[in-house]
Order: sequence, then structure tokens, then C-alpha cells
Amino acid sequence: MIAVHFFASIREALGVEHKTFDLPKDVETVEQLITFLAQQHGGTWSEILGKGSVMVAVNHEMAERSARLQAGDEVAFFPPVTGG
Amino acid sequence: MIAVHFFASIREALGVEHKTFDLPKDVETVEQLITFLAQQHGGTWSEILGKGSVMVAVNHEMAERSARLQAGDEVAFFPPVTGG
Amino acid sequence: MKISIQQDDFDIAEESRLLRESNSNTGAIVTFSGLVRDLDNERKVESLILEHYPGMTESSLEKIIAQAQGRWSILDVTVIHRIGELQAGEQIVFVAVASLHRGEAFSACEFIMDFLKTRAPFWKKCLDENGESWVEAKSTDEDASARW
Amino acid sequence: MKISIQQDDFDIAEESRLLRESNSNTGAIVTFSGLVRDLDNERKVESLILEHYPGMTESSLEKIIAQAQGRWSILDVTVIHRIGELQAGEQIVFVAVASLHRGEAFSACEFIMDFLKTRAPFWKKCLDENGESWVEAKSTDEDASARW
Repeated sequence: MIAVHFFASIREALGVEHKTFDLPKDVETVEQLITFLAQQHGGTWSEILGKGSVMVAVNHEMAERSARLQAGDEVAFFPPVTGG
Repeated sequence: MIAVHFFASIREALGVEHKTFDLPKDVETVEQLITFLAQQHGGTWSEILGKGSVMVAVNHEMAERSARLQAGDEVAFFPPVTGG
Repeated sequence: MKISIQQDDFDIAEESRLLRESNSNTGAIVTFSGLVRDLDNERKVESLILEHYPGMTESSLEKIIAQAQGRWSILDVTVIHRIGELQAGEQIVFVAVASLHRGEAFSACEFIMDFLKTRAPFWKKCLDENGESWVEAKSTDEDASARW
Repeated sequence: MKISIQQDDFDIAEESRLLRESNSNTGAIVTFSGLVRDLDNERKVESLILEHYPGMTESSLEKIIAQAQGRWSILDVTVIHRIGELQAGEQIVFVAVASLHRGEAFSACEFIMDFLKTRAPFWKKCLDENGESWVEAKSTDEDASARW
């Protein structure tokens, strides 16, 4: 299983807060996860998640798109942070 | 008249808090004021007030020993400040 | 060390007292309070809605504080960040650092705020006279954290 | 702007509230509190006696604040300094700066403290287990104000 969370403007643009599903065999990186999600949900997802400004966290740590994934991971996509 | 104040360790070393007196004609600068005070009170005063670390204020503004004085001025001698 | 993510307002007097009493050798306390401004880009702000990423928020703040502790000698730290809807004038965030000397407390407090602004997963939505919109990240905040 | 030289203790919550309410567009408040440490050079401190130069103290603080206002956009400033005898753990000094953005508030608050330490006519006498002695000025304080 893999859990994917979406926050703030990304959540609103996709209309989804989180998804949990079996990690497909050919999804080994965050980049491949984005491709997989876009295949499932259409080009809008690829456009939204593909933006360079979108930040990625894997297991609560900031991560690159090349970061490797494994079953049990929690992945999150969100826009640049604006707290404080 | 001129008013001279001494603070903190300078006050304690001299045993005087302040003095008010007619400004002598030949005292035109802070340096000359120190010489005049030393003539009146002895070498200890010259030693204490002559130290490079002693700070001088004229009319509540930090001043150099070359600062010019006139009747009505308020002069103060004190050690480096240690507030805060 | 205290990290709290909460909806409720906080009392900076109480927080400062706790920090001050945690170590009798504290000589300096620097605090930062962030407030909801009533004007942003010349628009009248009614309120902000603060969203965060539970779990990651706490761990990212712990990491930022650990980095600060690695750079400066710090006696204690408090970080409080509010979430939910906040009206103009309300407190959003509080960071306080206690140390022996003032230079370390100033640097550590500003460091923590600069990294909170760019690394901690919080997002603000602004409600103003034009409706609602997500606040955009500022490049000046990225610059502020890059200089450390 | 508020400058106060006083024997009585001060309430940082009340001071922060006044500062916060003085301008509805304040986005950032940075405060510094200085406390009497209970150890200095490994000696147990019982109390400090704070002496100052009435008149010059106020005008030197006004000048320091005016310099800060010339360098940064500041909405309001509070400086409180206590005099007389203070026990270990007591508050000595409080400097708070309100501004639109945090960078200015951090810089102005630290600037005011650095110059207060080296330009405002206050002197501390320390009472400890060895008797009483005047606190010596530190070269690190002179360095801190020289960097601005």
C-alpha cells in the first residue's frame, strides 16, 4: 500500500484529499507515481503535479522527484509553504 | 557656572558625585577641565580622569577630550557603560 | 523545548514565564510574534485560514530547532503555530528562544522563523473583499532562509 | 514610542499588548528580555545594582531609536530599563519592535540592544559571594555595535 496526500491549492485543484492504494510494480520513484496518477485521472493531474513549484514529501521529509518509493510510504504533494 | 558629574566606579574612586563651580577663564576644553580638577584635588584625580577608557559627556552627548566647553555646560565622567 | 500546533490563541506572557523559569541561568530571551495584518497588497483582509500537514509539521519544526541547537548554544525554545480561521489582528505564530547571551538568542529565533516560513508545511488562504485566495509564497522568504 | 527608566518590574504581556494595539497593520513583533543571570564567571550572583545618568539615559535611547527608525521601517518601539537593586532571575531590560515584516523587526530590535549596551549610560554593580564589584564592559559588546 501507498498513501498519497494533497494539500492546499493542490488538494482543491485535484478535488482529492488523499488516496491509498497498492503500489504498482512499475512505480519506483515519485516521478513514476505522478505518471501513474495522471494515467488514472487524466492530463489535468499531470499538469498540476508536474509543475516545478509543487513540493513533495516522502514520509514527512522533503523529497526530490527522483526519490525512490516502497510499499508503506506516505507521499504528499503541496504548493510552496506559506505559514508563519 | 559649570556642572560636573561623576558616575559609578569614577564617583566611588573620587568620593564625589558632582561639583558646580565658575568655569575658570583658561579652561576651554574637557582636557583642560581635567587638568584644572587635578590641580585642585591632587594627582589621584589626574590619574583617574586621565585614563583612556573614561568616557566623557557634554550636555548629555558623548564627547571627546578636545570638546570645547562654555559656561552653563554639564560635563560627566564615567566608565564604559554596562547596562542591558 | 515545546512545539505546539493549535487552534486556540496563546498567552505570550505565560509562554515567556515558562521559558524564563525553565533555566535559572537564562540571560536573554528573544521572542517573535506574527500577527494577521489587516492590509495585504492594499486589500482589506478579513481573515486567514491556516492549513497544515499533521505529523510532518511537528517533525519539520523539530528538525529546524535541532539545526538551530547545532549552531547556537540555546537553553530552551518554544514554537507555537495556530491553525484554522484567524481574524485580522490575531496572533498566528510565536517563537521564543532562551540563551545565556543575546546574540545567540537573536540569531536562533530569526533562523527558526526563516526556516518555519520556507520548510514547515503550513498554508494560508486569505479571505478579503475579493473573495478567497491562497497566499503565494514570497521569494524574499526563500532568500531569508538561503542566507543562513 | 515608549521609553521608560524605572525601578519597578514590568509586565511583558501588557507591554506587548500595547505595542500590538498601537497599529492594526503590525505583522511582526520582536522582543528582547534581559534577565539577571544567577552565575557570572562561575560566581553565584546575589543581586545587581543598576545606576544610570538621568536625562542623558533618555536622550541616548531616543537617539538610538531614531537611528533605527532611519534604517528600518518601524511601526512602534518600546524600551524599558530598570534601575536600583535587582535579584538573580529578575528582568532588567525589555526592547520590543513592531513592524510590517519580520526582518525589519529582528534587525531593529538587535540594533537597539547592541547600542543600548554600548552607548546608554547605565552601570551595573554585582553583589556576589566575593562582595561587590563593578561589572566590566565586554569587548564583545563593542564588537556587536561596531558591525552595524
